[in-house]
Amino acid sequence: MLKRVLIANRGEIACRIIRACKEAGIESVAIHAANDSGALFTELADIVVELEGNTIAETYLNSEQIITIAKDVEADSIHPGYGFLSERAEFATAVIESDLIWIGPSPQAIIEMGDKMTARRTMRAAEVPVIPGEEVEGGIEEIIAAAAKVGYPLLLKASAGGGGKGMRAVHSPEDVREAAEGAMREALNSFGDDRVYVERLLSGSRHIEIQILADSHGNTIHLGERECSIQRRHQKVFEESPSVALEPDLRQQMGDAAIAAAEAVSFVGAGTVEFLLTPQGEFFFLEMNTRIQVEHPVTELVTGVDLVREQLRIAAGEEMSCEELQMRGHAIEVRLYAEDPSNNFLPAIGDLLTFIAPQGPGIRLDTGVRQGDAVTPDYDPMLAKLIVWAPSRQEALQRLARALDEFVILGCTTNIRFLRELCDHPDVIDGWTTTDMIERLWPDGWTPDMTGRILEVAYLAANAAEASGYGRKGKQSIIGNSSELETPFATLSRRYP
Amino acid sequence: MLKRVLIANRGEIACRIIRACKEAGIESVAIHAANDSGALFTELADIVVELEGNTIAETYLNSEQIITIAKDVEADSIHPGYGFLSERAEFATAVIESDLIWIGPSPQAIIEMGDKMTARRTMRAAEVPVIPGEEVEGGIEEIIAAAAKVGYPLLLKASAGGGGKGMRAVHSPEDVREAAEGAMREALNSFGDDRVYVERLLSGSRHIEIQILADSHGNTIHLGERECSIQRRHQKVFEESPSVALEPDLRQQMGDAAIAAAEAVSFVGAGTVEFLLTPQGEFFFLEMNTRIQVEHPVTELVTGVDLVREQLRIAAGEEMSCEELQMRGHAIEVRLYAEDPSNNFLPAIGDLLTFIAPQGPGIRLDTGVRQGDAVTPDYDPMLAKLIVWAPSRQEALQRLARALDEFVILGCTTNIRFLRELCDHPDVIDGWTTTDMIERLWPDGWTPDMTGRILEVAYLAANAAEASGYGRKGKQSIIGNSSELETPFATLSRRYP
Amino acid sequence: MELSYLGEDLSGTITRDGQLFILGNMVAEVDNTVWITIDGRRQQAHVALSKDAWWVHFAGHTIRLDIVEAGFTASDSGGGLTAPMPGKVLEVLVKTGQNVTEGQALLVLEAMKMEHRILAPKDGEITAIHFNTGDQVTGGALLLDLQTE
Amino acid sequence: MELSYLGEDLSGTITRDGQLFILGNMVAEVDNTVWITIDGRRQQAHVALSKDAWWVHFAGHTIRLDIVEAGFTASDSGGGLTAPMPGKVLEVLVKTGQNVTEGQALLVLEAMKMEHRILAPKDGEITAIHFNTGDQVTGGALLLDLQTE
Repeated sequence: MLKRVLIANRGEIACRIIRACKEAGIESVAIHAANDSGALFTELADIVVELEGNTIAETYLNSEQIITIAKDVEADSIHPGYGFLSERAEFATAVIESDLIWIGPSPQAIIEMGDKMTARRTMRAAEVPVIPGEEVEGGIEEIIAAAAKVGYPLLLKASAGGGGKGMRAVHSPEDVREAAEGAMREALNSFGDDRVYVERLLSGSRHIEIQILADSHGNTIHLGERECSIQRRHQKVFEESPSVALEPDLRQQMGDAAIAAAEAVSFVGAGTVEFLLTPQGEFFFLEMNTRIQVEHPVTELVTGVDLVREQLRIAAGEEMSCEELQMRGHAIEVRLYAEDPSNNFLPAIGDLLTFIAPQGPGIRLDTGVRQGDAVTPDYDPMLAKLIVWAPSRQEALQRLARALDEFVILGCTTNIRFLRELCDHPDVIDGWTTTDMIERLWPDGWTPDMTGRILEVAYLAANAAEASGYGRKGKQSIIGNSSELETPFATLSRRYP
Repeated sequence: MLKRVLIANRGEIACRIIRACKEAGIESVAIHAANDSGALFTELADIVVELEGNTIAETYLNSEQIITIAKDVEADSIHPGYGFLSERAEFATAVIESDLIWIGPSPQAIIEMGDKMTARRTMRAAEVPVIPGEEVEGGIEEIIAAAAKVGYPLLLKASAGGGGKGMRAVHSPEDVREAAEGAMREALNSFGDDRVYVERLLSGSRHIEIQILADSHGNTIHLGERECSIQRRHQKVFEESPSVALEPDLRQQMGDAAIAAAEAVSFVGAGTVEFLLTPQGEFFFLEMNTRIQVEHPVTELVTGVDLVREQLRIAAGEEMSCEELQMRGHAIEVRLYAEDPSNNFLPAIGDLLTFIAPQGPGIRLDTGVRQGDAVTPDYDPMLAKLIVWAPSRQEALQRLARALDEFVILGCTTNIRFLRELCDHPDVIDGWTTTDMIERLWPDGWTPDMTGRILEVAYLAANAAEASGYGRKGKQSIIGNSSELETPFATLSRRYP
Repeated sequence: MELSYLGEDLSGTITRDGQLFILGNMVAEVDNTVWITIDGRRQQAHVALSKDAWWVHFAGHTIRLDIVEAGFTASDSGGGLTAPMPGKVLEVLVKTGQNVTEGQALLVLEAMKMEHRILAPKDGEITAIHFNTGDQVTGGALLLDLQTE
Repeated sequence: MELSYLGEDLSGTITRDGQLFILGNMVAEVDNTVWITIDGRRQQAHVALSKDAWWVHFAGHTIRLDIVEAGFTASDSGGGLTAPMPGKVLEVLVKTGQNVTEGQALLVLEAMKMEHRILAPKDGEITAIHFNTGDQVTGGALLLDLQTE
């Protein structure tokens, strides 16, 4: 069994892993940049070490420093979470060469799947269908040439990419150069690798992914699917299991394809094989994530498997403890972002003056923050994940709506109301969920469905609170004369597409 | 479908029912006594009406006022929760006669099961085994005579009773008179009925109960068992499903007996048939609760059935939506009481200055309170229920321990630490859970397992906080000279058995 | 108190009667929290005060009301384009004196690991640019001036 | 500051070094919360101040430290028996002048719908009874006086 795990991550996933360690009787080590001092994950961990350095490259991406700390505190293993170093084969290699256990698949598997272009080639060899497109070796001109071959609309994707970074949808040839430059620059900034390739944009498709678990005793299983079609900026916001689009037959086929993909790279650990499912019922390999995923709780609630705990077992060389696949009910996860959905999902910052989570049946909250924390522009704006389970999809949507109504976050703009309206949308209720859904439903951008009555209530509440000295130390009033302030906030009604 | 439900209850169960209504698209009406103004359940409800009156009899037990309010606000139904009016047949009758839907079984079923002595007779007729004992018609002398027949140790129980009220364990004849007087007085105060009967005290037994669900279309099913053996003052504190003591065979037998019991009174709705299971494997009918129970979430997590939502369906005349019984994993509920377990579980009061609930996988919190609320002596000291689910019993105990460690309540003494230590106790881990467990493990009372180091930390933390002006408006110091204060708190180390 | 929502001024006459605040047929009370009574139904509102705004949560909606202080005038007809949040200027796409059309990209900002393009809200002329490529900007910083017709 | 835990006085010399408070090999810092460093490991403590006590949560334990104010003396050797919480006196089981033995029930109190028996902490004589059956008592109210040897 593992004894002391260093978590090379932050935020909600660090909390998730620390909790799994606690439950397994394993000590946890949190590392954090100076600007994460006092964050929730540092409160939960058994041992906390501050990283030197200011940038992400100097802290959470600093392999050398992290491994040195792991040795210093006598950790026996490293869990990378998702993002950051989780899919860097060199880091996995360095961890293993430092006599630490790497809680993840082999560096070789990471390399074969981590580079999206290599993965496409490997999958083609394993006869798993891939999206029509072109791998590109070269720069901007080669990309433009490949784009012409693939045809429009198309997607430019960073070969080293993930999480929507370095990705651009292009609808006509005249936009391709600017888009390719932006994608390459973002890819370089995010991954240190500016290679970009081209895929056909399969409109109206669903994003279906299969959870894989494999141990070192030769067992590779799949744990059913997640549908993550609802996305904005190519990042998932709403994830569910099971998918309304999968009958047992298709689930079986896609599960088998996912197992084949994993076995093609001798995969060990928890991973996800992502597919696009077209309206015609064809599915294409998109990529494999060789790590735990943001949306893993959806699978946990439906299958009853504790994926992170299984990762710890598998890394220790034990057999996974899963019994036969038993999917029950329906789970949905929504990602709570500090962002303004009425302003093209522009990230927001602020202080979490109030943070009241919903409670009661069927609710799970995986949060990296709590009341009193500040939301800064230093990291990804995802604050927390709210996951609900209910016996049926309809009841899960109703529960999610109830939970989002209860969720109170004041002091920072979030996408809660946007998510809440999704729950009621006929297309969501009917399961007509596709990757271009948000553009389809709100081609001119989303604005909250708010009656004038609500604004009047807010105006009255704010004035009453102000006049009563609510929320202030001592009673005082700052009521001024009529006129307006030119502040950054006056720009809130502007759009930055 | 129901349109508007009045909830004739308060606290966490009112919150639970309101949430189920919201999810089902039904409006909810909260009623509350003046001293519950602003309570969480009044925040969650769609419509809130304050009850007139000061005592519980004038408010939450005031059938007439409650029905008048229901008609006034045009509710179409009343959900009684547990406790209060939930098992008062006259109330159910009055509700039905006012053309409101009663969310519960028929008044006749309540009468037949609600009076414990009648229930014993009905069960005997239905050939369900009952605990050896004597029904008593008469007063103190008849009780004493019956006690002599039953033999010691024995239990005195209020015939109208429940929740440990009007119950006394008696171990020798010289104590029986004072105990009977106390039981009768408590029964009269709590239920307006001082009839007390006698049962043999079956030491070393387990409390096993079977959840029943029956609709008006003739379907009666059981949803497996809950084991609620760990009790203090005859009130459950730790409830789990499944029970380590039940093999599929015995589960089947007890499930069949429970269905027989329910069908004997033409039961419709959600109910629980309670049994004692002796170390020899015999089981005896204890009582049937004709309402939703405090510990119902344990069954919900293991079976995936939403019991309260099913109650709403059944009351509307629909068929229950449950599929075949599918028990998965293990769930445990602990009841968080405002009480001092190191002082014989004496109820405590105080302000919830800090109330931070645990988060993450497998955690459910059904709370009636939140940070900022005051805990008063007006009502039952149960603050909240923490329920965990995990794939196995061992993992559930580990998860519960983790969650309790995360739970921070400051400003009011609670039993959190007591519950936390239960998770680690070898007898709990081994499943040697019996109704006399707490007396067996801590015959001289429980005291926290706290190192001197923890006290030193607390002393340092308090002094540092004080000197820094933490938690005060403005910085000031109230550090006085050495000496002591005679306050109620100086009595905290005394015991009031 | 003057408040605005997404730049729109809010107003309405609120009267006070002891502990009660009245606006039309709505009544507010404040104790540990704020209670709003509409048509006889009393509901809780969560409120919090940040540096520049009152935040209100009511009936599942979260509303941010910016506090409008005395002595300032809004410049709807043009003026400054401010950074929506702290970040780094990746690219300046226009020059001083350049005429731009509504929707044209003026500047690319990197914040929270994403690129954001600042667009011209109206047709006009760029009269000043306050930052260069690579500069760090704070939230609310004036990036460039746009003179509109 | 003088603090007691379950009636036992706590003490120890705490020194202050800037923002740090030191007790033995433990160091505390206070910002938005309280941080305790022991053997190089920094852990968070949650603290809150109520009217009469500091509450501390640390490593899964909750500790209530009563604030001991100047000018009072504990009366361990006897004195008042106080109501542990507000309630109603159901029954007074002793008379003034009566000798009682340790553990003897003196009075029955009803609070939170349960009966609680107040027992004699030591042998002694009842010198005063301050309430009668049916009286409401507040938490901390002196119920009766017990003179011990």
